[in-house]
Amino acid sequence: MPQMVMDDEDGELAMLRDSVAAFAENRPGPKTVRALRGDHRDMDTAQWTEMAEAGWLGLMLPEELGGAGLGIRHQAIISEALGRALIPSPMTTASVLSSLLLAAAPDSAERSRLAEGLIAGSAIVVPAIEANGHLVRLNGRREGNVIRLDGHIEFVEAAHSATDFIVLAEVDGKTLLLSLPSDCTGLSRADKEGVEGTPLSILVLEGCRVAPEKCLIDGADAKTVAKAIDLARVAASAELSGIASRAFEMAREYTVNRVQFGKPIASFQVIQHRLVDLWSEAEMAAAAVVNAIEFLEGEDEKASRLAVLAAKARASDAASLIARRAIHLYGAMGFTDESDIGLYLKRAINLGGMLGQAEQLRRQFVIEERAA
Amino acid sequence: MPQMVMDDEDGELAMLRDSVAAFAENRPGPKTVRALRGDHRDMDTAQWTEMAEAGWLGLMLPEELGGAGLGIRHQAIISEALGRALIPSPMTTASVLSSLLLAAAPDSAERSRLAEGLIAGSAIVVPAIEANGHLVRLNGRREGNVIRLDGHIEFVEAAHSATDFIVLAEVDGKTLLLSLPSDCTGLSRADKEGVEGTPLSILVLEGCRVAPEKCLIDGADAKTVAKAIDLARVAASAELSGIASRAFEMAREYTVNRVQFGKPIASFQVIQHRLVDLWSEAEMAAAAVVNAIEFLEGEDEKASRLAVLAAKARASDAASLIARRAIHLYGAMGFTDESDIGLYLKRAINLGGMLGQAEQLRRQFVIEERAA
Amino acid sequence: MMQTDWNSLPDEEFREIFRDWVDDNCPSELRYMRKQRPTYEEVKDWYQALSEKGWLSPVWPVEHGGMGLNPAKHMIYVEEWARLGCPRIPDHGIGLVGPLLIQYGTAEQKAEFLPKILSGEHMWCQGYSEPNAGSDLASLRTSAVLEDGHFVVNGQKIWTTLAHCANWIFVLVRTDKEAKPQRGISVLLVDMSLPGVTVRPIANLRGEKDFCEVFFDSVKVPAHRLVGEVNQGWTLAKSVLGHERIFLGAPTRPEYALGRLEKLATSRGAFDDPAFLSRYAKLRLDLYDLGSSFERFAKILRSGGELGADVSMLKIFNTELYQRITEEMLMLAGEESRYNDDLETENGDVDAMNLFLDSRAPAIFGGSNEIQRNILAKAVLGLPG
Amino acid sequence: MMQTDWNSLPDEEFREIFRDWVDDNCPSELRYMRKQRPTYEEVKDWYQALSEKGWLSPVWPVEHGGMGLNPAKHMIYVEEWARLGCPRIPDHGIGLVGPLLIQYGTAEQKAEFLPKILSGEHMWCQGYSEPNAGSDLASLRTSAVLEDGHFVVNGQKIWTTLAHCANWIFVLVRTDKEAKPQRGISVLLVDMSLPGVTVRPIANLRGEKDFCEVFFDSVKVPAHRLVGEVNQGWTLAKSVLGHERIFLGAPTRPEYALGRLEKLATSRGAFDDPAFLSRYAKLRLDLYDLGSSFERFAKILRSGGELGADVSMLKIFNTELYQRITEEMLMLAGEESRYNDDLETENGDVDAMNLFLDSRAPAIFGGSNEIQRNILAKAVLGLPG
Repeated sequence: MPQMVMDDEDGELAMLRDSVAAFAENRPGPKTVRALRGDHRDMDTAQWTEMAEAGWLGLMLPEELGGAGLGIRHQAIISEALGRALIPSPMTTASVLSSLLLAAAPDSAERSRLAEGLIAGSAIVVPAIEANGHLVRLNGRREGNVIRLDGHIEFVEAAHSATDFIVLAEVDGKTLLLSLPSDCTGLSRADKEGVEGTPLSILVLEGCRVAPEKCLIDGADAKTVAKAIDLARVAASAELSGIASRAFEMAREYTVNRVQFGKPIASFQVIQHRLVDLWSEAEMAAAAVVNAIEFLEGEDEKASRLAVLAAKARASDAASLIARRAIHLYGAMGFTDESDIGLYLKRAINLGGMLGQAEQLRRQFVIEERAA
Repeated sequence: MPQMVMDDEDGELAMLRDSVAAFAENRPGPKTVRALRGDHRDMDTAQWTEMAEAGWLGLMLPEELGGAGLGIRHQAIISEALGRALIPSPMTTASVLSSLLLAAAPDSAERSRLAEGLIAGSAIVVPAIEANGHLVRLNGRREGNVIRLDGHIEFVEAAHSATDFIVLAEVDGKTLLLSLPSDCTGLSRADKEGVEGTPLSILVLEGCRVAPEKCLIDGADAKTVAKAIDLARVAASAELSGIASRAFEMAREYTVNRVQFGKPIASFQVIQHRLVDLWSEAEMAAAAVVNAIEFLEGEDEKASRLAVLAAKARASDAASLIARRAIHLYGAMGFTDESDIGLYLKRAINLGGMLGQAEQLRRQFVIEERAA
Repeated sequence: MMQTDWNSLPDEEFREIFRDWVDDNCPSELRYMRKQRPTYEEVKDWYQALSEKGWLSPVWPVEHGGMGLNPAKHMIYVEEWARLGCPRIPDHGIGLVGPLLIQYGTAEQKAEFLPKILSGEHMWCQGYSEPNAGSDLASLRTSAVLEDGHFVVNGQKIWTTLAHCANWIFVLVRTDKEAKPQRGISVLLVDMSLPGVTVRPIANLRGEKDFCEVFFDSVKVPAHRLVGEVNQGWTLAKSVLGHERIFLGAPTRPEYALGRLEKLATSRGAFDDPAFLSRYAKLRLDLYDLGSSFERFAKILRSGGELGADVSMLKIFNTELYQRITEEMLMLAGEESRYNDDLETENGDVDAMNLFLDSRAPAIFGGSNEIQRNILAKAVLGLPG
Repeated sequence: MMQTDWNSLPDEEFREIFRDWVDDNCPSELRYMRKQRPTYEEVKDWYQALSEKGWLSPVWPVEHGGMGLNPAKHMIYVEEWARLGCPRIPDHGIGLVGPLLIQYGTAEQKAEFLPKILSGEHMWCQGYSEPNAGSDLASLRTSAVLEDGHFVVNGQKIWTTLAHCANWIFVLVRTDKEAKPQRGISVLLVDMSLPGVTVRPIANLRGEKDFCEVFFDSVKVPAHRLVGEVNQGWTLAKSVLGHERIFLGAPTRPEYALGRLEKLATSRGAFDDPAFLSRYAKLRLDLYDLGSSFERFAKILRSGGELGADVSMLKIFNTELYQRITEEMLMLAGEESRYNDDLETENGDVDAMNLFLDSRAPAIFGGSNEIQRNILAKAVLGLPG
């Protein structure tokens, strides 16, 4: 029942929501999650192509790049719906963040190529510019015409499937945003198993050589990149909010149907109050994301920034808390791998840990607010 | 129902407990608290004399000083019982801490005089050596034979009624423990209203001159003083544990008797579980104090120290938490001044704030434990 | 007394007009009062200023002397009031009796009572709770028996806010003992100077006498003081609340308390302690997010919608956050938490203990948070049993 | 096999003897296993070493091949076991079946089964829970009908720990459908190789297959496999737990988890962050104080007393603390919380996610914490209704 409530006069948002729900009906998220995990695959590329066909990829790319030119409001609706349905995909990074980085770049052939591929689903463009809530800049050095890159970046999703990475490099005291082919010589990958059972990679660059036309932004403004990350945070928050809402609903449904001592366990007052608190948390998360969206659509940069930090912190904590409590309410069934609720918890942890953790973001909020 | 459980083969502890209960029957604690508060008095000196007659003052003073020479185990039983009955007195400071400081001092006429008065209740000997969990050393300077003292000490209980203060002073790089007559020239007092409605004072010393025979310890060892404070902390913890236990019982009794929607509110599952948690907290507090007592009776100094910090932290938090929650369970009645439960909360806060606050003591515990 | 169609103004224009006037006219010595519930005598100047301006009653229709604000404008009214630190005025007449009479009163009742509320001549209090009917209003026992054109009232009310400063009380009374518990209740308007009415103030944890017991000993209330139909009082009493339930969730108190916490923390250098910063950040963000959720409901009102039972989530979060903030304040205060007196800082005193004790109340009053959760479980989540 | 009157030794002497032998004989590669419930095959060497020494069964009387330890000595046994990081062995036979048979079994049953538990030939599992009888055992439905000297068993058990590695199961079955729910239950010993017994392992959150479903399809169990009287199974099943309930409250898991948290924190420099230090301190002191409370109950056992229902407070605190510690571990891990893999430190890996997921279980199993609170409310606090 909880979901983001936003004005939707022409019904566009509802349509987007429905389109994800229809998609999910034929491709149940938990089933995909289990399949990926079983095969140690990092993403479902076939589904990614279908998402491209549905028009969900590069939604926020401007029209001149072939995108839909839609805003974070529309993206958030899709992300929320994906979260509810637990459809696994690198949407936040390989669609939202990549799109915003490309949108921020000046016109170039490489940019057009990537944008086109991203929208079509034919290029899987994975940004690898951030870890632990902070930007990661590789060491770059000009060698004649080419740029030599060294360094490593942790926590990269979809690194197996990626066709291109987007990276930041420090070259001669300037920050460059670069496109990096995934088959670049000198680029290697070390995998860890992520909480969802799919790989999370560390990219290791040893003397990668990149042609000058791969440079997307020569002198990237930290603020521009930060803004892109903030919007990606809102997408992640919306997905987390969807997870929170659905996990609450599952807890509600399970406890309403589960009979113990001759009564549904949802009729016990302790369970009822706990459900009320979880519902309230899910509602708070949804409202926090809406708040961030509305500030981002306005003019006040500082207010937007704070609203984003708040939304990501709230949605991360709510999703994880609700899924944890839901597992407990499921009883022994919640502790089985067969039950989907555990998958919701694992995804909540995965998304909660990316682009800055709740506690870190809260402290950041207060520091930035007080710096006024 | 929760209380400290300790071996009591000869029934001594039970007798002490009963004697306090009998005392409380004729002098109900809440009534005394209200009377003191109404008159802005800092203590009930008549009751203090009765406590002396009961043999409770200077209980831990060694027999050669005329004391009972009993240990912290016996003191804790009295303090716990005083806490339960909410009998207000400066027991922790003006009996326990003073006794221990006097016990640590070498033989002297002044020491004997104070010990004798303390035991009889005729001298009210108030230690003013600590604030905010730390020792406070006054500035001392020798002027010929006498010692001149300057400085101030906050949070002094029973400063109106005190006949003598015990203070620490830094004189020529050495720490002295001194006795200070309350009518000393240059000694003044600023009062604040404490949470229980009785005064808490700031002692201000401006050129107080103290005769050399008032020096109780010339070169006081910080460890000796710290040990005295630790024992006082256990007394305070026991009193807090008594408050916690009684506040839990009051919450239990009130909710068992209060009928709403045709049932005692203690029959609602949410209330039941809350009561279980409060009961558990009270039990934990009692066990923590017992643990500290047992370590103090052993040989391991570091283990004792940690156990004391843990006990004070646990008992402070438990008493305050239980009283707060009890007020809520009382409903509107809990928010009235007529109900005694509010008095329990206020005393819990008062004792919880003295000799180091829970959070501070917990951090101290970890720092000292890890320093090993 | 100038009257305007306030609702036709753009929100921001109305906000500016209202704020400017309030800022000019609310006496500075009444701003940011320590007391949550001052008496009429204490805030009389401000009451009268509002009354003269015609701004005392934001929601009453214009024809009755109110501003006739729609919910959106009313929100602005409340927001600016809070932002400027204006004191709460005794508002039972304005907030409860007025709407009750406007909806259910006879023409005579309206003519008699509404002007006297606006003038400050009548101070009202609210006789709902009884000693054995706290959260459970349906079991109330104060009785009214119709005899010779009078209701004879016997019984006792409790937690009657500011009854000792009021001259009129509207009471829920049982007029039919045979009916089911929630039926058989009526609303009476009672002149407190009638023989048989006794008021006993009750001090609260902070030592203030905000609320009272009111005793009725064969008080003879003329029959025309009945509001609406006999035995329909329960429905009446519930219906007057309307959109104002949202204000139980307005983050006013936690906001004020967090400001005080920040002041104290700044003064004590606590922002240099990451442990404090971390706990403060949690509270700050909870307050911030409460604001976002409040805004969600406010938006519904602004767009002309009606609030559902779900709005109660704000009240729960709000009142529990208020408690957590004041608990943190005592923790920050260190040994100063032992003081009743306000704590000194370079920028004025901080009433830590006052707020801590005050924060015990809102989670209890206005329907305890347990009752709120019961209602949400049933009415919003649709849980069984 | 040497036998000694262990109970006559001073506690510390016993402790030393036991610890030294365990330290010498428990294979180092089995210490501090990641797995909470290893199978017999995985810990066979350790099982057999204990068996040969005669130390496999601490509580069984000496005449049955146990050590006959009193509760005080048993506590030492368990403490040292935990301190040395020895793995849990499959212990349903030793901990449950043995005591059951010793108390209620026939001479033949004792002679047949006890030696085979000690030798490791029989691995037992416990058939209590059913899909619709989780916390509510009284509603169990697996039926057993006596026909021609056999009980014919039909039904399903679930959450049967290590059933896929067991060859015998003791099951609660309903032998009288007419009786009140808690009556009419019996205990049967069932050879799992009998036709009609099927086992299906269930993976848990950590991907491990600790527990199983066990299906009974007209399984013919010889009548002499009944333990005790027919229809008295409920009483039997409850009575064997005895003083061992205290071990549900033993702080073993939170202790282990806090050690891991400390290791990770040291490696990440988190102790320099007062915000972490403050949260760590709370957890550390909760663990420390749980130890003090555990000690309180242990003292009762040591002095020959019996434990009351109040000992359940330990189980609640213990299992919730375990969760809080592992939640803090994920917070400390930062973005590394996204890993299933163990986290690397200079002093060995820390299994953060493994512990976090494992900590979900103890609050559910062994009687959920809600059930425990219900029992405490009634049995200890004497609350009404």
